[in-house]
This record gives sequence, C-alpha cells and structure tokens, in this order.
Amino acid sequence: MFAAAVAALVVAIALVLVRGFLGPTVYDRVLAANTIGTLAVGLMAAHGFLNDRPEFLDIALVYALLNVLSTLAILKFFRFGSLGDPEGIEPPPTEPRR
Amino acid sequence: MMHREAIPRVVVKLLIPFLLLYALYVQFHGELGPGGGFQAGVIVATAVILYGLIFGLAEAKRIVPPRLIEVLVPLGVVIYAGVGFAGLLAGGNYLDYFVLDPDPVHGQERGIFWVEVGVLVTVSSTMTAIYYAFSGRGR
Amino acid sequence: MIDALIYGALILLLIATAIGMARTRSLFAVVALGGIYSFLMALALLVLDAVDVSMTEASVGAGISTVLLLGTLYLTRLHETLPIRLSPAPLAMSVITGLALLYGVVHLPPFGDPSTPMHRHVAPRYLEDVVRETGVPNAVTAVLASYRGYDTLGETTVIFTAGIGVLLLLRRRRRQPSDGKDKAGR
Amino acid sequence: MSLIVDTASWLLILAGGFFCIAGAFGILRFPDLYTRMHAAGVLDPFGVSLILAGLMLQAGLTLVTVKLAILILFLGLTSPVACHALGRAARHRRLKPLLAAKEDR
Repeated sequence: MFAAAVAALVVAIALVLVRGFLGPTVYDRVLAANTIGTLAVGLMAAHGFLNDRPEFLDIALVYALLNVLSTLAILKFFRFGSLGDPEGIEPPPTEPRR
Repeated sequence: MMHREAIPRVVVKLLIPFLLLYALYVQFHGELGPGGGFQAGVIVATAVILYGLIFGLAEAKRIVPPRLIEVLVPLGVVIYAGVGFAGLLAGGNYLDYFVLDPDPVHGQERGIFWVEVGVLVTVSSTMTAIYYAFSGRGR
Repeated sequence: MIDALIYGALILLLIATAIGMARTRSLFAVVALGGIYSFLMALALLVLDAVDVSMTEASVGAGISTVLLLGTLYLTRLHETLPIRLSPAPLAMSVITGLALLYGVVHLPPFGDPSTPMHRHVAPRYLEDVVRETGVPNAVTAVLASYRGYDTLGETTVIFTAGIGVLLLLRRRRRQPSDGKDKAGR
Repeated sequence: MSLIVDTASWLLILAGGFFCIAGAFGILRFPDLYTRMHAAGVLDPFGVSLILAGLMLQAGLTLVTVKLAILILFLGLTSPVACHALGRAARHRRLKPLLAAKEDR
C-alpha cells in the first residue's frame, strides 16, 4: 500500500518535472518547483513508512516549513526588483523569456 | 502598504515562531534524530530572511542588527575553540571532552552540546550576513 | 528491491533535471530548476538512508540557496550569453574529467559492501562504542562533534571565513558608489 | 477494528495518489499558468494531505501521528500562500490568461 503511494508520487513528480522543463514562463517553472516540493514531502513520509522508519518525518517537516521561502523570494524579486525593500523604487528586472 | 500583501504577511507572522521552535528542536534533537547545529542554523537564518523578505530589510535589521551579526559570526568559532581550550584547562588534550565532567559520558555530552551551539551561531549569522550583504546593495 | 526502483527513478529524474538546466538560457529558469534538483537530491539521499545529509540538503536547498542565487542574479544579468564560437578545449576538458570520474566510480566497492576497509576498521568501533562512550545515540552527530571534532572545527572556520570574505567584498564596494565597475553593472 | 482502519487508510492513500496524478496531469496539460495553478491547488491540499492522512491512520496514536498532523497543517498553511504569491507576481507582470486563445497549445 505504501509502495502504491510512493509510485503515485514518483509518477506525479516526473509529470510535473516535464512542466518544469517546458514551462513557457518562469512562473510555470516556479509552480513546478513548488509542487515538486510538496510532493517530496509526501514521498518522504510514505518512504519512511515503507521502510518502517517513520522517524524521518523531520526532514519532511523541514520541507513543509521552508518550501514557501523560495516562492516568496521570487514574488519579491518580480514585484519590487529587489530582495530586501518592500517599497523598492527601482523598476523590476526585465521579463525573462523562455 | 499594509493591505497589499496581507496574506503573506499574516501567514509569515504565524510561521516564524514555528520555524524558530523547530530550529531549536533540530538543534537539541540532533543527538537522537537527524539534524544538528548546521541545519538548525540554516533554519534560524531562514526565519530572519523570511522576515526580511516580507516586512522589509530595514525592519529585519532593526530586529537583528548587522552589528550583532558581525559579533555572532566569530563568536560561534570562539565558542567551538573555547570548548577545546576548556579541555586543555581541565587537563586533557585540545577538544578532549572526557575531562569536562567527572563522569566521562557527561563530559562528552557537554562537549558535543557546546560544539553544536558554536556551529549554530556561526552558520545562522553567516547566512544572515550574506543575505544582508546581497540584498542591501543597490544595483 | 523497491528502494532500488525508487532510487533508479530518482537518479533518472536528476539526470533529466541536470540536462534541462544545462539547456536553459534564462537564468531565472535555472534557479527554479535548481530548486527542483535540490528536492530530488534530498529524496535520493533519504532513500540511501543518509538522513543527516538529506536534512542538510533540505534545509539549504529549499530556501536559502534560492534566495542567495536570486540575490546574485540581481547583481548580474538575467540571461546567459551564448559563446560566439564553440571552443573545443573546455569541452575536451570536461569530457576527460567526466571519463576519469566514471573510471574512479567503476572501481568503488559495491554500495554497502561490508568487507571494505571503511566498514571493517573504523566504522564498527564507532558504531559499537558510541552510546557507551558519548551517550549520544545518533552516531553521525557523535562522529561529527566528538570523534572528528577537529574536522568540524575546520568546517566551522571555513563557514566563518566565507562569511567574512563576503562581508569584506560587498561592504567595500558599497562605500565607493562612484566605482567604475558599479556603474558598468547598472 | 483493524480491518476498518486499514481499509480507510487504503482508501485515503488511493484517493490521495489519484489526486496527485490527476493534479500532475493538470499541471502538465492545462493551457496557461492560471489554470495550471488550479491543478496545483488540487494536488497540494488534497493529494498529499490525503496520503498523509492515510499514513496517520496506519501510525496509530504515536508521535508520528502528531508529526503528520503538523505536516498537514503546515502544508495547508504554506502552499496556498505560495500559490497566491505566484499568482500575484504573474498578474503584476501582466501575464495574460489565455483561455480564449486556442492557437497557443
């Protein structure tokens, strides 16, 4: 049963990874990265149960807590053009094409 | 400005105490499970960076002043090296923990504890310092 | 068995991600793909039972590295410029290095082989005596902080040096805003 | 009793796996960023959280269950925020939804 969950999660990661490669805009890639982070949390938990060592949930917790940081950093970067100042006056960087 | 990013602000405010608490857990539970000073230091730095991202660099610098960071970066190494000198003073070799306590096993635990604290202090403050240095620069 | 399958799948995904990163020209996309690579790497390390390394990869790769790379991108430009002509020397260099690494990997002992010197000389002593000597059940922590305390002191010093170096470099630039390089970077 | 718990956790894990794969297909196949974010919204809270809930039933009343509950809580807290931030950033950069434009994929 845990093997089924692990298999489903690995397949889902592979599918989302394809979107990460294709993703025309950078947002698609960030969405793919964020989703893979969430799937990795599930995969870590399921793998821990598969091997009867569920104490490895600590790593999954690290991911669940820290995964939001990169997305928020990218939001900051695109909206204000800098990482520190919420009211940055400089224009944001040019939009990257694929 | 308050309303433009209400949702990230509220959630980050909720999240940061848990991050710091979890860093403490990783630090002190590192003897039993995965984790230790380095990982805990990174998580602490992440909390500071998250705060700086959402509430602004100036606000983060008000709470964690760069002066303090500049003191903490070498302080961690000093703590680590100080454990070594404590071993020397207690009559053993450098970084010898067995002599730190009458009971050798307690001495080991004590030595590992302070060494991990040193790693935590240096790693967290270095990561924060790098973040400050990078994001404080104009282009 | 199933672990080997998961591990194989993760390695394939890692290779695919690396190729995707090499073929992408937008550096923003490379940062996003680097996040994905780090997730997959932490998973692979977890499957290999290297829990502490996986935790390090998770804590660094999930947030901090993206932020620092974005900070670097802010100071440079967002697109990788293609070289005008193809130079064969770097290509030959990387091919040779890759082949040498492959040659080295082929001669490594099988994964988890108990008859290797590593598993016969030092590791059993650590694993058997760790709880009695240090009272710390996690052998990785005990080896890092106690048995190999000098190495960890060196690592901490390296991190300290890196922090000092970054501070010195970036600070001096800020005090001289009319520096020629700063204007060119604008 | 154990049979009931087992069946329930089976169902939860199966449903979670289904949602994960369905969400991943959505992320892969939907036409533009905003619709893909819908798919990610299915995957994050439903897919992974259902799998974690199924694991919770397997673990019983232990520390592991508490950790899984915390995991579900934080996933539910952070991933919608990440999605929200992403959507805001995309809209801020004038990324147009292309629901009508059929020629693009």
